[in-house]
Amino acid sequence: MTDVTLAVVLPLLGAFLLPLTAHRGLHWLGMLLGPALLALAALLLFATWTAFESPYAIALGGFAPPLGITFYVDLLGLLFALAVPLTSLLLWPGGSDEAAIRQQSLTLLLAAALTGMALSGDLFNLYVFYELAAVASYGLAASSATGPAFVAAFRFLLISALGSVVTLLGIALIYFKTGTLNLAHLATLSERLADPQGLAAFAMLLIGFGVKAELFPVNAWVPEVYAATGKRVAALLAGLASKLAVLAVVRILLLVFPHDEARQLLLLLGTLGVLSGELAAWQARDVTRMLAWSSIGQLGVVLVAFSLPGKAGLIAGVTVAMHHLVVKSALFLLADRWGGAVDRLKGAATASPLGAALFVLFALSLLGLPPLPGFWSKYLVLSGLAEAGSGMQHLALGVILLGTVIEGGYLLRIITRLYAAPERDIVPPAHRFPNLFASGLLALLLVAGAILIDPLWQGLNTLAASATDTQVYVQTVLGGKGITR
Amino acid sequence: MNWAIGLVMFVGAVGLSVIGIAGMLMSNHLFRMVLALAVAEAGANLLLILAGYRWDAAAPILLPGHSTQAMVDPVPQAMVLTAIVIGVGVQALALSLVIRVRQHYATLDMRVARQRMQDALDQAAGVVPPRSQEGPAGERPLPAPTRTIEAGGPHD
Amino acid sequence: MRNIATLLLLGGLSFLLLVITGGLLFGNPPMLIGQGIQQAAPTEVGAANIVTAVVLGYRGLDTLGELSILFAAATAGGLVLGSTRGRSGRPGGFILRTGVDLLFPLMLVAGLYVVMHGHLTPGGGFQGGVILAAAFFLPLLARPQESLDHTWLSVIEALAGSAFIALGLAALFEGRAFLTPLFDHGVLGALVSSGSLPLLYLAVGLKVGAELASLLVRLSADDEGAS
Amino acid sequence: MIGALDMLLLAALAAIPLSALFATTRSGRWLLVAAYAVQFGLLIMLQPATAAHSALSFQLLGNAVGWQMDALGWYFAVITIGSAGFAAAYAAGEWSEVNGRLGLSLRWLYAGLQINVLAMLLLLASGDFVSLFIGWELTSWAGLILMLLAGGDAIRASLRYIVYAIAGGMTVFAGLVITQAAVGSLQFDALHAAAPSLGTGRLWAIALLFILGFSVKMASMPFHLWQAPAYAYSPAPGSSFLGSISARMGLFGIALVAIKLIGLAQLDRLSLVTDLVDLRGLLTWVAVFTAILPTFVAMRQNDARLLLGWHGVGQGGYMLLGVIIADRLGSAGGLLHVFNHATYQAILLMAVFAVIHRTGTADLNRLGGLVTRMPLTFLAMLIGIIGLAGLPPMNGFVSKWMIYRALIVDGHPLLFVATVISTLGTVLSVYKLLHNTFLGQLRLEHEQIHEAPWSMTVPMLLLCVVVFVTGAAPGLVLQYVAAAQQAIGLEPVRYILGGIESPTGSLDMLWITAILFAGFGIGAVLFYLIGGRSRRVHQLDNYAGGHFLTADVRYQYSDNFYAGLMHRIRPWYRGSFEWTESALVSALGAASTLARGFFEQANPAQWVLVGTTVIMTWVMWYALG
Amino acid sequence: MHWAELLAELTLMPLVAFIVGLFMVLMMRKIGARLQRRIGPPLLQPLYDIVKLFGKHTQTSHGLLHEFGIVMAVGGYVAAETLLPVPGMNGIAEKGGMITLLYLTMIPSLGLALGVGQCANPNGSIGISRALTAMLAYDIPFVIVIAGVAMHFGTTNLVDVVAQQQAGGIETWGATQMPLLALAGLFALQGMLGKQPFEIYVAPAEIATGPMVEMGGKFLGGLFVMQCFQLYTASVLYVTLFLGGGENWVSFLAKSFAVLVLPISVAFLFPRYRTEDVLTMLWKWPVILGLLGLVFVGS
Repeated sequence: MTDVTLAVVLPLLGAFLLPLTAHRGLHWLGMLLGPALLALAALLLFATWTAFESPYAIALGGFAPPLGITFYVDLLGLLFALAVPLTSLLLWPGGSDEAAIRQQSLTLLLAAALTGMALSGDLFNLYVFYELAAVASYGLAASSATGPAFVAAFRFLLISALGSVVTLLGIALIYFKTGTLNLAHLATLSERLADPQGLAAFAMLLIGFGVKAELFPVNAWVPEVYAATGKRVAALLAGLASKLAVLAVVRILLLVFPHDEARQLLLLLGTLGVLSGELAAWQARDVTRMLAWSSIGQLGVVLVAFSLPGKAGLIAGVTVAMHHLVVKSALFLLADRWGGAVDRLKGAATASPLGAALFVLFALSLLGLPPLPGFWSKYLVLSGLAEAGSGMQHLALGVILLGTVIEGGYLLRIITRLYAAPERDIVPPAHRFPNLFASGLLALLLVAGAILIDPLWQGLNTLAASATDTQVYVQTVLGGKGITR
Repeated sequence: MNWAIGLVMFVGAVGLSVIGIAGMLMSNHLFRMVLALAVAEAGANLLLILAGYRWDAAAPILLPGHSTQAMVDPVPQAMVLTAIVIGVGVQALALSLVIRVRQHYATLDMRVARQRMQDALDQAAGVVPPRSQEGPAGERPLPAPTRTIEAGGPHD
Repeated sequence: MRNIATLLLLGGLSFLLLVITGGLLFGNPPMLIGQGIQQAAPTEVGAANIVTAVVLGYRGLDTLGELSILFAAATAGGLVLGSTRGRSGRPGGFILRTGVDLLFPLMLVAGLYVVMHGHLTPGGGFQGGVILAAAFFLPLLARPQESLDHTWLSVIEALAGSAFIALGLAALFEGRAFLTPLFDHGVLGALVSSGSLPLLYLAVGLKVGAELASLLVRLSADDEGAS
Repeated sequence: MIGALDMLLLAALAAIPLSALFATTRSGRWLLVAAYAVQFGLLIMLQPATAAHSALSFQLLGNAVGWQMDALGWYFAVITIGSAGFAAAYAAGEWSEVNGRLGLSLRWLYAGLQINVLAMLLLLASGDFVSLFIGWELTSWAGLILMLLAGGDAIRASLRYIVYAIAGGMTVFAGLVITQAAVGSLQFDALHAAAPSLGTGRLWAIALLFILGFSVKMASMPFHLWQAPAYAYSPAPGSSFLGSISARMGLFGIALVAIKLIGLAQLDRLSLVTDLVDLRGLLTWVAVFTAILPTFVAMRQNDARLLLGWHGVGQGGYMLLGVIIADRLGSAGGLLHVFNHATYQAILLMAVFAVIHRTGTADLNRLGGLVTRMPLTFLAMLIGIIGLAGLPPMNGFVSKWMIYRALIVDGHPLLFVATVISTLGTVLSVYKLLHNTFLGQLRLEHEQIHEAPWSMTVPMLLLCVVVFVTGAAPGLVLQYVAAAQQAIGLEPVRYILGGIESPTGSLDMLWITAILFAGFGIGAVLFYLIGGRSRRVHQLDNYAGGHFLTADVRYQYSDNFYAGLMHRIRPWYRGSFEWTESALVSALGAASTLARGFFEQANPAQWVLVGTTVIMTWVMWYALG
Repeated sequence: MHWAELLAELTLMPLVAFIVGLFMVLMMRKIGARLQRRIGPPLLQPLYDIVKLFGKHTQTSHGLLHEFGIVMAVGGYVAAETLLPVPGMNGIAEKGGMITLLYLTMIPSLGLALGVGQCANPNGSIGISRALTAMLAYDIPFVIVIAGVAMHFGTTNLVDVVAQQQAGGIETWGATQMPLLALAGLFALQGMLGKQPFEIYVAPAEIATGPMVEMGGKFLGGLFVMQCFQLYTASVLYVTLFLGGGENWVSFLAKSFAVLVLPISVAFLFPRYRTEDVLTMLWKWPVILGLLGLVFVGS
C-alpha cells in the first residue's frame, strides 16, 4: 500500500465523508479524520521519497500510457507533493461546526488537487486538478463569510474562470495540433508546437494556470482575497497553492515547450510581477495587503528562476519556491492578529515577543540576509541570471535587486513598529497558540535549512538532473520501463 | 467547401468565446457576468469538440457490425463532458456568491460592490482610505441608485 | 473609455484567435490517442460507447476530479449560503402540482435509464444525474413549503462519491492500478457488460443528482429568503 | 584544528550571550569590557604579517567558503575591537545605570555592540566573496540594532539607513554574481587572476558595482544622506562605535576588491570614451566632494551629534581619496586616517554624550560655558577637535599631511586645494562645536553641573593619550599600515617613528611636537613670568559694551554662528541631494500608486484579456519577426 | 646637526622675529602717519607699548583658558618662526615644510579663539566668528599659491625652495617664474595680515565688537607680540616662496620690509569690506589668478 495515488485519493475520500460527521454526533471523528488522512498521505509520500530509486510512472486504470492518464513520480513531483499535506496539516482550519467542517472538506479537496497537480502527467488531468484546486479556493476565500470576502471571492472566481476558458482554448489548440494529452507523448511531439500556434497555446496555458500562480497580469485578485479571508487560508493560497500552479507551468514548459521564446515569456512576466508587486506593496498600509503584494513579487522571482534554462534554473526555482512557501505561510500566520494598519502594531513586541522575533526572522530571510536560506535562494536565482547573461536577464537581475530594496523598506517599517513603544497603551493582541506553534515549526525548518543548505543543494542537484532530462521522462512513460502495472 | 465549414465552425467557437469575454468585461452586472462566463465556456468547449471532428465519421459508439467504420475522436468529447460539468459547478458557486453579495451590499453592480468591499477592508484594517472624500475629478462617486437599495433589504 | 479599450482588445483577440485557428487543420485530427483508444477500447474496457470508455476508463481520474469539483462547488456553496432556512412561498397552482406529480416518476425512470445505459448509448451518469436532480427539484417548485431532506442528500452525496473511490481502491487492493476496471467485460453491447463501468456511472449519477439537487435547493432557498 | 583566528571569532561569538546576560549589572559590564580586552589580546596574538586562516571552511553550493585574516583585515580589526572596548568601558559605569533607568535596554545595547564586532570581524576575515557578502550583510543589519535602540527620531533615521544599506548590499550582490559569471568562481584568487584578461565591459561592471555598493556604507557622495542621523541618534556607546569604525567597512571593501583583487593596473584600464576621465579620476573627485560638502553641511548643524556625524561622512572622503590615489604615501595616509579618525571621533562623540549625560541636551543653542563645569570633558573635546581639524600635533594632522603630500607629488593641485578647503571648513565647524558647548555664557540651569563620572572621562582621556602619542610618534601605527599596504599589493610607506622619510619633504612629528611645545613654553614664560598679576573674575561676571550682562539673560552668540559666511554661501546649500532623495521617494510612491491602480481595477478580469491579447500579439510578432 | 645648535635656533629665531616684527609694526605706523601727513611714532614706540601693557595692574582674567589662549597664540607663532628659513638658520626648518607651516599658523588663531571664547562676551564671539571666516577666505587663495609653488619646485621643503631660487638668481625666483601666483599671494597676504580692506574681524574702530574686546593689560600685550610675529611670518613666508629667500641678512631684511610696504600702503588707502564681501573678494580675483597660475605651472 505505498501507491502514491493514495496521497491524492485519501484526502478526496476524506472530503466526501467529512460532511457525514456533522450529523451523526461523530464530531470526534470529524476532528480526527482530516488530519489523520493528511498525515497518512504525508507518511505515504515520505515513504515513497525514502524508497525512491528512479523515476517511474503509474498508469491509472491500467491503460498503457499515451492512452490513459499517468502519474509521473520523480523527486521534483514528490517534493512538491510532500509539501502539500504537510503544509495543509500545519494550516489546518480546525473547528467542528458545520461551516468549519465544510472548510475542512474544502481544505482536503485542495490538498488532493494540489497533490494531483504535483504528480499528474497528463495535460487535461492537470487542468482538472487545477480547476478542483480553484473551486476549493473560491470556497475557502469566501469562508470568512463577510461581505468583503464574498465580493473578493466572486472577483477571484471571475478572473480564474476566465483564465480557465483561456486555458481550455489553449488545450484545444494543443490537441488540434498533436492529438494527444499525455505530457511524455507531447514531449516527443514538441516540434509540432514550435510555431506561433504552439507558442500561443503556451501563452494561453500560462495565463490560465498563472491566475493561481499569481502571474503578473492576472493577479489582481491577490490583495483583496488575502485581506478579506482568514489568514490561514491566505497562507494556504499564497504559500502552497501558488507553488503547485507554478509547478504545473514548469512541467509543461520543460516537457512540451522547451523553446527559448516560452522561457523569455516567463522571464518577462516574472520580472513585471516582481516590479508591480513590490511597488504596490511599498505604499500598502496594512500588513495583510503588504504581504499579499509582496507575495506577488516573490512569485515573480520564482517564475524568473524557473525561466532560466537547464538544471540551474530548476534548482533556483525549487529553492525560491520552497523558501517562499515556508516564509510566506509563516508570515501570514503571524499576521493573523496583526493584519491591520501598520501603525497599529506599535508595541506588539512587548505583548508577543516570540511572535515578533519570528516575524523578524522570516522577514530577514525573505530579504536574503545570509546565512538564512533566503539568501541562498536569491543567490541561485541571481547567479543563474548573471550566467545566462542576456540583456533581458540582466534587467531581471536589476529588478529583483531593486525589489529587494523596496521590500526591505516596507518590511522594516513593520519591524520598527513592532518594537516601538506602544501608543496610548493599546497593545496589539498576542498570537493564538496554534499560529505561534505552526510558525515556530516553520522557523525551525528555516533554521535547519540554513544549516543544512549544502546537503539540500546536493539533493536538489540530483532532483534537477532527472527533472530536466526530458528523455528520461519520455522513456519512463512511453518506453514502458518504469511503469507500474 | 470543407474549408468554409471549418471557418464557420472556428468563427463560431472564437466568436462565442470573445462574446462571452466581452460580456464579462463590459458588463458591470454581476449576474450578467456569470451568464457571459457560461457563453465563453461554451465557445471554448466548442473549440475542444472541433478538435476531435473528422469528416465523414460516425459517433464513437460501437454498434455490432459497424466496427470498421471511421469514428470521430472520443477523447475531446470526454473532455468537453468534464469541462461542462466543471463549468456548471463554477457557475453555481458564482451564483451563490452573487446572492450573498447582493444581501450584503444591496447591489449587483460590480463597481459599487468593489468600492464597498475596499472601504470595508480599509476600515477593518484601520487604514484611512487613500482618496479624499470629494473624490478625484472625473470619477466623482455618484449616489448609489436608490432602486437597488429598496430591493435589497433582507427583510421581506 | 474603458469600454473602447476593451473593445479594441477584444477585436485584437478575435483577430489573433482567428489567425491562429485559421491555420489549424479542421476535420483531419491527428487522433494519436483517439485512434489507439478506438482500437483498444472494445477489448480493454468493453463498453460500446467509447466516450464512456474514455470517461470512466482511460480518463477515469478526470471524472473523479470532476465529481470532486462538483462536490467542492456544492460544499463551497453551502459554506457561502450557510444552512438552509425554512422555506416560504405560496404553493404552485393545480396544473403545476399535477404536472409535477405526473412528471416525477417519468423523470426518475428516464434519469435512471440514462444512467444505466451510459456505457452503451449516449448519456451516462452526468446526464442522468442532472435529470434526477431535476426530478427531485420539480416538486419543490410546486410545493415550496416542503423541503428535501438535506441529511439524506448529503448521505447519498458522500456515499456515492466514496463508492466511486472504493471501486477504484478495490482495484488497488487487488494489486492493480487505481480505477482499473474490475470484473469481466461481458458481451459488447449488453446491458450487463464492460465490468465495473455501470457501477461507476451509477455512483456518478447519484452523486451528481444529489449535489445538483442540494445546490438548487440552496440557491432557491436563499434567493427567496433574500427577496 | 582550531587556529588563533577561530579562537578570536569564537570569543566574539561567546561574548554575545554573555553580553545579554551580564549587561544589567555594573560589575557585569566591566566583565564585558574585560571580554573585549580578551578579544583584543587574541587579535594581537594573530601574526599580522601573514594571513591567518580559519579552520572553519566548507563547501556551500559549490563554492569553497572560508575565512582568513591578512594584515589589512587585522588593521581594521584592531580599530574595531578597540572602539568597541572603549565604548563599552565608557558606558559601563554610571551611564548605563542612568540610561537603563530611563528605559534603554542594556542587554540589547551590549549584545548589539558585540554582534556588531562579530559581524565586522567576519567581514574583515572573509576569505572569498561568499564570506565577504555574509560579513557585509551581517554588518549592515547588525548596525541597525544599535541604531534602533534609541527610538524616536532614531527609527526614521534607521529606516532610511536600512534602505540605503540594502541598496548597497544588493549592489554588492549584483557584483558578486556578475563576478561569478565572468570568472567562474567566487574565490578571491580567481578574480585576481582573471582580472587582466577580462573585457573592459565586464571589468567596468564588476568594479563599479562593488565600489558603488561599498560606497553606500562609506556614505560617499551621492549616498551620504543617511549616515549622520543614523549614527548620531544611536545611544552613546553605539554612536561612538558606529561613528568610529562602522562606515570604514566600506573602505575595507574597496581596498580589498578594487585595489587588491582587481588591481590598479586593471582599474586604470577603465576610462570613459575619451581617456580624459577614468574611474579612478572620477572616484578621486567623488572623494573630494565627499570631504567638502558634508563638512559644510556639518557647519550648519545645531545638534552636536549631527555635527559630528556629518564630519564622519566628510572624513570618509579623505580616506577614500588616499586609498584611491593608491601611491605609497597617499594610501598610507588614507589607511592611517582610518585609525586616527576612529580615535578622535570616539573622543568627540563621547565628550558630546558626556555633556548630554549631564545636561540632557545636545542642542548647540542650549549649551555654553561648560568649560569650568566639565574641564576634563572640555580637554578631551579640545584634543579631539584639534585631531579632527587636522592641526598639529594630534594624529589627524599626520594622515592628512600624507594625503596632501601625495596629492602634490602626484600632481593633483586642484584636489589638494579642495581637500584643504574641507579642512578649513572643519576648523570653523569644530570651533563652533567647542564654543557653543564649552565656551561663552554658562546657562544658569547648568551652574550646578559636575564633571562626568570617571567611568566616562577615563576612556576619553585614555583615547586622548592615544591621539597625542600616535600624533607625536605616528610610526607606531604606520608599521601596521605598511603591512596592510603590502597585503593589498601596494608599495609600503617608508616610515620612521616620527613620521615619513621622503626626499621631497619629510615629516617628523617628534620635532614638530617638540618645537610646538617649546613655543608654548616660551609663550607661557612670556605671559606668566612677565607682567602683573591678573584678577580672576567669576564666570558669570560679564559685560558687553560697558553694560553688565546678567546671568539670567541669554546673550550667548550661538545661533547662525558664522552669519557672515552663511550670508555668502547660503545660496549654495541647494539641498539638491535631499531634493533628489525625496523626489525619488515621491517617484516611488507614484509608481506604487500606479501599481496599486493596476490591482484595484473595477473588473479584475480585465487583465486576463489584456494579458492574453498582448502576449499573443507578442507571440505573433515574434513569429513574424 | 648638533642639538645645541638647534636649541640656539629655537631661541634665537623667535627673538629675531620679534625684533624684526617690532620694526615692521613701526614701519606700518610710520607709513600710515606719512600718508596722513603726520610724523608718526618714535623708533621704540612699539616696544614701549608692549612694555606698558605688560606693566598694567588692572587686568581681568576670565579663567585659565583665557590665559592659555594667549599662550597658544604666541607659542604657536614662536613655533612657526622656527620653521621659516632665515639666512644661516634653517636646521629646524628642514623638519617642517610648507604644509606643516600652513597648519601651524592656524594654531594661534585657534588659541585666540579659545581665549576669547572663554570670556563669554558675545561681541568677542562675533569677532572670532568673523576671524575664522576671514581665515577661510584668505586661506583658499593662499593654498592655491602653496600648491602652485610646491608643484613648481617639486618639493614642500622650504629650505629646498629657497635653495632652488637662489641657485639661478632672479630668473628663478618664484615671482618671475610664477607672476600670477605671486600676485594672488599678495592678496592672500593682505587678508592674512588682517589689514584693510579685510580688517572687519579686528574691528579696531568699534572696540566693542572684536576679538580684543576682553583683552587688557598683558593679554593685549600678548596680542601685540603676536602681531609682530604675524607681520614677520607673513612677509618672510612671501619672501621665501617668491623672492628667493635671504641670501644674507641684509637682502633678507630688505626684501621682508619691502614686501610689507605694498599691503600697508593699501591698507591705509582703502575702506573696509563687510564679512561677506571679504569672502566674495578673496574667493574671486585671487582664486582666478591662482588657478590661472596653476595652469601655467602645470603646463
